[in-house]
Amino acid sequence: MDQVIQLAIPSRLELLPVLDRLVQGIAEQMDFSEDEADAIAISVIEAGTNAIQHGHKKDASKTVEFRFNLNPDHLQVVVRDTGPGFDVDAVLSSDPTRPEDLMKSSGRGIFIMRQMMDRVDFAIRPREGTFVYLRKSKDVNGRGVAPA
Amino acid sequence: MDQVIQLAIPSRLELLPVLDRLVQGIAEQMDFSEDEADAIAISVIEAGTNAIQHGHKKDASKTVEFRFNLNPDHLQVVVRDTGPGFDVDAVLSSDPTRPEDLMKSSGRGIFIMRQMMDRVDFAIRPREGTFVYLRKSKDVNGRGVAPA
Amino acid sequence: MRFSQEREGGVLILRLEGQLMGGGEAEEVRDLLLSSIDQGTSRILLDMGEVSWVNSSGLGILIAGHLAARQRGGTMKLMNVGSRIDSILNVTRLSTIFEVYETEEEARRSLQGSNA
Amino acid sequence: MRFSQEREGGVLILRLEGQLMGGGEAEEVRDLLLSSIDQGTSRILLDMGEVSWVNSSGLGILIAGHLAARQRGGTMKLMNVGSRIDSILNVTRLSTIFEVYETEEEARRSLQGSNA
Ligand SMILES: Nc1ncnc2c1ncn2[C@@H]1O[C@H](COP(=O)(O)OP(=O)(O)O)[C@@H](O)[C@H]1O
Ligand SMILES: Nc1ncnc2c1ncn2[C@@H]1O[C@H](COP(=O)(O)OP(=O)(O)O)[C@@H](O)[C@H]1O
Repeated sequence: MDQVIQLAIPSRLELLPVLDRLVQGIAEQMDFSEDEADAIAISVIEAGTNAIQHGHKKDASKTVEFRFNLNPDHLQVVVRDTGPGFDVDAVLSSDPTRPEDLMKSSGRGIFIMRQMMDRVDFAIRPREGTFVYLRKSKDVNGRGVAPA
Repeated sequence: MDQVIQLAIPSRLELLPVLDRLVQGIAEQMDFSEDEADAIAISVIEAGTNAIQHGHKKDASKTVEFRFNLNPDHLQVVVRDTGPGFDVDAVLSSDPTRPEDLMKSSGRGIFIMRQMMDRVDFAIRPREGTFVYLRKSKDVNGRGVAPA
Repeated sequence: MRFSQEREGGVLILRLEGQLMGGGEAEEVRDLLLSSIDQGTSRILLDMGEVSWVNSSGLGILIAGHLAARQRGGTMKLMNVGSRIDSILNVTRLSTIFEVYETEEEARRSLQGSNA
Repeated sequence: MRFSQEREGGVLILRLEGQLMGGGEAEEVRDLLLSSIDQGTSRILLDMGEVSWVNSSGLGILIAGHLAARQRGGTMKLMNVGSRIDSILNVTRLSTIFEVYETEEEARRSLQGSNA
């Protein structure tokens, strides 16, 4: 309980760099490597982008919530919007790196999160909203960036 | 309403650098100059330090709240702890730059805030806690740092 | 996100700076790319040297530029790609699509040699 | 906040790095200063070159070191003070108390010349 940082921002894409700064600060505080910090930051930004764009349709009066659980061996981030959710299975079964999808201008956010983090889970809860759970462990093969 | 960023952190001094990062990000987003961003960041850090040290006696289970109101012409930051408050008038009437006080190892936080920000106000509210209001305007003689 | 543009020998050189993350100024980059291509400038060089960050929305902008240039028989190339952005291009396999040059000389030569 | 120490000719040179803001490692700096002085090293040079930030708690640590060194007939001096920290020292008038040197040579010379 004494290791939780919470952030709430209006649904404006312009605020993503602010989120980037905060996440980098938290990752640094937890002694993640620079590569790991980048991996975490981009994943949180992707989740935040989805919450703003898809969850809230950029309605700035709606708030996106971020909850950072700082544990000794891992960081867990929960990103919440109050939108209607989406068909998670359909998205997870698509692969934006297939040659025929490579030129699509969207559809890479969740893929990037899953490459960059150790775990990515979703929960769509009626009346509560859409929750994305991102988890990154420390040291354990410190893979901040997937091999080329 | 759609320009409010909220942050809540446990009462741990080790998290002040994370706060610094967030504040610098917000100041940058609002196009404050680097000097102004530094002035704002150090003031918010001083207010956060007081909330943690004096308000919550470093009890990490207690949460310090920061509310950033991003307005076109100014930033207002409200820092809240749930401690008992203090005698504001007594503190405001003391001046840590008097020669006889210069060597004191404490008592500079509020002075620094007042030098760095355009306005600093306090409210002690029974059952609600201690609120520090910090305000910094844009351009208007952009004084991020007082003259030597 | 800030940017500046130069034109040299039919090539548009766009120098980007900051975070290419969608929203606001990043959309201006998309508009500039598409309208320049529409007006006939289909050889484009993006200088990524000062870009600190690209997210999936930013990648979408790069892809839009790439496709539009190709449709006009031209091409869009990248140069000065830092390691952060390189890793995103690798993860998403977009590294197999974008031509990336190490130096400005090489990049210019390759574009000016082309007949687009 | 990280730090490393060197001793040369009776002078303790403490090189600080990061944010001197109280809590955790900043308190280690206070402890090191006070225990070194206690053990007789009262000529101290703080290298602030890599310090990005000092808040009022950090200033309290500097003052504690200054006072303890003086009590032992010694002195604590600063060098490589960046503009951010310089402005805090000015605002709080602590610039009138701390001796600040621009270069390491000057600072060392002034300390090694002294008889503390
Ligand atoms: N928070 C969300 N709320 C509603 N729909 C979402 C959310 N996150 C993702 N989605 C859906 O999943 C799809 C895939 O998301 P993503 O992989 O991030 O790619 P992109 O955002 O570029 O479409 C989106 O197009 C959207 O339909
Ligand atoms: N949030 C707070 N809760 C309780 N007391 C406070 C708070 N902020 C400041 N104070 C009181 O005001 C005094 C002066 O604060 P400040 O100028 O920041 O200097 P310092 O914190 O170094 O003592 C503190 O010593 C404390 O007694």
